[in-house]
Amino acid sequence: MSTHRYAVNVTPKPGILDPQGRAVEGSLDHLGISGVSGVRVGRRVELTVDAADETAARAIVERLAGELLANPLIEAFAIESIAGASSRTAAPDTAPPATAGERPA
Amino acid sequence: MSTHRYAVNVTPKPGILDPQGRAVEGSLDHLGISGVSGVRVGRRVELTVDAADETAARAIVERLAGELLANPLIEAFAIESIAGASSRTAAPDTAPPATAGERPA
Amino acid sequence: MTVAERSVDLLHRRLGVTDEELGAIRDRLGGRDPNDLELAMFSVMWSEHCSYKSSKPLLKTLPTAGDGVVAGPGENAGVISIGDGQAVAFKIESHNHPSAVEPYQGAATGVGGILRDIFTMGARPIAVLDALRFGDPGDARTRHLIDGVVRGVGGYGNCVGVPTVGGELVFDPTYTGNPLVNVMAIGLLEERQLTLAAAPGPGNLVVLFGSTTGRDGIGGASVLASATFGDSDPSKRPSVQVGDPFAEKLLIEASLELIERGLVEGLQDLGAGGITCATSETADRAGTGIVVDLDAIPRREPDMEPFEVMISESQERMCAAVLPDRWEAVRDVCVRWGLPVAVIGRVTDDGDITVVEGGLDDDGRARAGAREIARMPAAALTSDAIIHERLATAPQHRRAAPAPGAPIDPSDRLPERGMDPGAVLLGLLGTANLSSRRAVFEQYDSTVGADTVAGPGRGAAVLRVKNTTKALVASTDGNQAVGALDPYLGAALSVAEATRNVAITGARPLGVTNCLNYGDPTRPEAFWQLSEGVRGLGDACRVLGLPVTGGNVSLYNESPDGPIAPTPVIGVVGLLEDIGRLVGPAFVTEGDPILLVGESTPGMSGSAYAALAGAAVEDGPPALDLAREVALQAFIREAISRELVASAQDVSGGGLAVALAEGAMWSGLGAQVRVPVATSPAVELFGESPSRLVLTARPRFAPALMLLALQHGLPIEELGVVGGDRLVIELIGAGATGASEERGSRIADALEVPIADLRHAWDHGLARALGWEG
Amino acid sequence: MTVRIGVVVFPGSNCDRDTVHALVQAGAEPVELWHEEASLGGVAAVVLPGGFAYGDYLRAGVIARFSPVMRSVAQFAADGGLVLGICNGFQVLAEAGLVPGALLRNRDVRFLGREVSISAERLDTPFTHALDGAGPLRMPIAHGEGCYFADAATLDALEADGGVLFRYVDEAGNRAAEDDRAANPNGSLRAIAGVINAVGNVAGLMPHPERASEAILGSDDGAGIVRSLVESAAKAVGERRVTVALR
Ligand SMILES: Nc1ncnc2c1ncn2[C@@H]1O[C@H](COP(=O)(O)OP(=O)(O)O)[C@@H](O)[C@H]1O
Ligand SMILES: [Mg+2]
Repeated sequence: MSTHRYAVNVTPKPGILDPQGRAVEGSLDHLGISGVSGVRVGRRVELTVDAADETAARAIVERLAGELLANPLIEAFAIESIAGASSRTAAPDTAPPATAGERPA
Repeated sequence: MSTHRYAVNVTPKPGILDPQGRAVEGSLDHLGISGVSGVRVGRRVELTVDAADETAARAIVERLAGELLANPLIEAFAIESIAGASSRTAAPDTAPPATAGERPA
Repeated sequence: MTVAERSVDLLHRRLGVTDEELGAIRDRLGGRDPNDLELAMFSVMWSEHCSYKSSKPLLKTLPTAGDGVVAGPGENAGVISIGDGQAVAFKIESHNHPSAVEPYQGAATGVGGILRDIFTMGARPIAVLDALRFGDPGDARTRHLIDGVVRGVGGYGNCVGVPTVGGELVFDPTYTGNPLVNVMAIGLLEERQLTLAAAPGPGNLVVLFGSTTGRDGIGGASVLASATFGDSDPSKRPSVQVGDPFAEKLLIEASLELIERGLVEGLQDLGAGGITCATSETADRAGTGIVVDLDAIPRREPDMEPFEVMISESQERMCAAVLPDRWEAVRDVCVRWGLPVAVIGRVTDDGDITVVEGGLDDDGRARAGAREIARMPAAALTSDAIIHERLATAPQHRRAAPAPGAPIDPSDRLPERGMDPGAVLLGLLGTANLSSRRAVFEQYDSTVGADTVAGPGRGAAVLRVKNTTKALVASTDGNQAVGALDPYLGAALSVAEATRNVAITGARPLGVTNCLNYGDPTRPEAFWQLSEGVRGLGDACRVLGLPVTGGNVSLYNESPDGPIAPTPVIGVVGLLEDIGRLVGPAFVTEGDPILLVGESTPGMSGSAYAALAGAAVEDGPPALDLAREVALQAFIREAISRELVASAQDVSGGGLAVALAEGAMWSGLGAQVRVPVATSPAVELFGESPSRLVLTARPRFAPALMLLALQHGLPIEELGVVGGDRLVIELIGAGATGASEERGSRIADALEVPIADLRHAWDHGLARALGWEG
Repeated sequence: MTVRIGVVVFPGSNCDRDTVHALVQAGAEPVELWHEEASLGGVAAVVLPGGFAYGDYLRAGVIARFSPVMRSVAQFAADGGLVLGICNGFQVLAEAGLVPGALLRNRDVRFLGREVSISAERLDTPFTHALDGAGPLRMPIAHGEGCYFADAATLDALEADGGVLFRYVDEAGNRAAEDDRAANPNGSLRAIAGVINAVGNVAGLMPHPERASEAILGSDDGAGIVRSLVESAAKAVGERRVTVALR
């Protein structure tokens, strides 16, 4: 058995209306912030998986993401393996781009 | 001027009640999934910053995260630089400024 | 045949346009073929949803005239005067198919859409009622759907700040593959602010405001893109529409401000068919045309094709006709509310919908170098759309109501089974269909607006009208169980029940809106069900003297499991002149006599009892006597206005026993009654024959009540008295012991259940059925 | 002379009109304050009403906090002006740091609209002095994020300083346990339904007194809170005049 921690990043699919992102953009003026655009608001779910091995663990998190955490009609997800450390507040911002597991519908 | 895309991951601070995380854990049984624990549900905000340079861009996103995207009483955040690739995913679904209201000719 | 023609031929079927329809389109275009954009616009406008091409001839038979009707079918919502210059707007609409695909957004955008129909008329939305129908509550798919739908209704309604005050939640296996999400909205307006969905005045500006236009809801029409424009990424064309209740709230405020300040000549919301529908309908109603400046339409995404812009169903948008010198004021209002706004065209006098790429000049003419990319008569898209005469065929076997006085119903199984009627009552109260809906409606804000006098949970919703003594009373009802056996009766019963629910508060029903949920109209049996339903709806409204002021038709409610049972959902709004006289269903005072008005007739089919215990094959549903229903409603309104009544409840799902149990549970006061058994104990206790009421009154008013009932030609009898901590029902009379030896004694037939037990069964039934509670 | 009380209108506020109605019933003259405008128009007190300001997107109340009107409200509060936040208004006050704590997602995640019982823990504040103190107050809640949270030290300080203004109670009027789903439906720590700042001029609560201010609506228990505010505001007008005169 091994223990793995993942983050599932769920974001609205391209072309899907993102009212939250729009609201954030609309509030930037009040904050006196300029130069920010393309805001998309999604969810980030962090979780620990105990499984026989890494492959089995990832299979579990894939299933969870596709069936429960993201709504494949309107959301895309990406799975990120995170160090135990990154569950603490300051994640290494050098983290590799979250590319894995992008799955349309 | 340069353009940068970031993700801000906002998660409930340790010790803060996370009812959404609990709800996810509660539904694992129904899905027949076991071995998953420590579920925390947060937000992921992706955005593009145009600024003089990378340092200036990061300063903007730091401020945005600290003042708007996360509530320091209950949430922690981490900033992640994401590849241009993912800024393609996030199509500019941004509405024209709310003031767009020109009469044709 | 040229290559171009062949490409049209390839396309139209994939857009759902039949060969016959393509011919009809050619006729309306003076014999020429539509180009791709025009074909796309026709395909959405000639869909069942926008054109009513199967149902229009039936809908024409409905009564629409009535006292105080200010706007009827054909407008976005019906509007009826409530006196003193005020009026109520109301309508019901379905969002069945979107909710089956994506329950949260489907339901949310359903609420958004019906609210727009209300404030388009100049009315401030004051209430929502959601009429929901699902399959077996134990089914995982049902649970997923109901969870999403309920969160969607709440997520939208709660945020826009319109209270959800009522509705229905019905479980029936018929909806397993095809849930029904019907939403009714009610608004209040000053009559002088009534605004119609027309684009009058050639030269006026056509203004689009609200959210920007994206690729939402293009769904089926996206074949156009792949067929015509090469293989662009289909994932770019989400068919799921996402609602933004925040934008809707801004849209409500901006629209009402525009109307109040007299800044718009006409207003139309954008729903199905998007800009195509809004422009063609408003032009056609006003006898004008509209030229659309395609480039001026604010978009959410780059590189949208013209057809995508023209038929997009992006939510939270409105279209107005505006005098040129008011444009700046209109713009300022929208900008203040943070809404994108643009002039997207001009009203013309040519009767056509024209789409121009490349811009319009100041006079609304195509600029030099601009291109006209579509032109067709507005009427061809709307009022002159094709009508199909569908075939209606009754099925071979159908069960009719047993004639009054028919032999005693053999489906009375209580004593034969040795079953305790008290256990049956507890079983009924705990079923998913009859138990408390609290687990659901607690997810709704039912009190925002500070007008809710009676919210969800106990019969019709009651909303006071601020600064008056009046109240509006509303209910929705449908009866698929009887409808499955007899679609005419099912529809008529639904009208009787919805109006009765309103009448027993003391209110006068003002009008009826309806949502007709049926199967595929090209199947003769389904079309027969629809036509029988409309006939039942029309007959009931005529006899009750009520106008049908609007509604919605949802066809093709079928799944691999088959079609749904015919389900007309009826919405009724009533007016209570003096809210001080409002009467509720709960018992009020210990010692009050309990009276039963009306009488039971045989027929248990379609009842909650039959669903629980089974019905005899030869049995049918109970009969409805509409004249009796009229008398009953007149009687109760008069009795309440004379302040003779303490509480009033109608006998409906679960029968008399459940009506009595509700009076007890909701007051905490028990009852001691004796029920004469004319036919059989099951019919008396649990039968659902209509046009019956359980009343309580102060003892001194009982004689006057009895006299009044007799004057209205209604049977009435005193059953017992309010009091104690339990519900005790004794069965008396010939039928109580009956012919069968095993039937046992009167004591065996008696029912005695503590209120606490009734409450327990009723409180937890739904949450348990859904697995929300252990 | 009627006292003028400001009701802030954010885009997405949806209890502003209800609040205006309740203030009128209580004899005040409500003044709508538009979120984009910094001026408070010389009102004697400010109410932040319920609703979904800016859609409550991101986090309830957070975007509203940055609006021009909130900068003025913060200054008004710092100068001793009376500010009451109801439901979403309470969330805005908490996000703005004008009252301690935060409002988390309800314990069971779902939105909850139902009637609750609360008790006023103090009757000597500008927001509660007109309550008679007899028994719990019945009024509706309607929120998805109403679970009151603060860290243990803050909670202890709040209790010690009298910062707890309202608490969820059971039908008998006893303080609800944190895990009592019936009486404390959102799971608020120490059953806190409303708080008041240390100075005593800014308060917020999740339940809706303005929806329970007339008997016809099922309860008029909230009217005492509205009346307290109106009377205190009237008094504040007088006091401020005196202060100005002395200077
Ligand atoms: N079942 C029905 N009974 C009466 N009127 C109906 C019915 N169905 C639709 N209508 C009326 O037909 C008109 C067009 O309906 P619809 O296209 O749903 O309107 P909208 O575009 O405003 O949603 C409306 O005025 C509606 O009230
Ligand atoms: Mg409409």
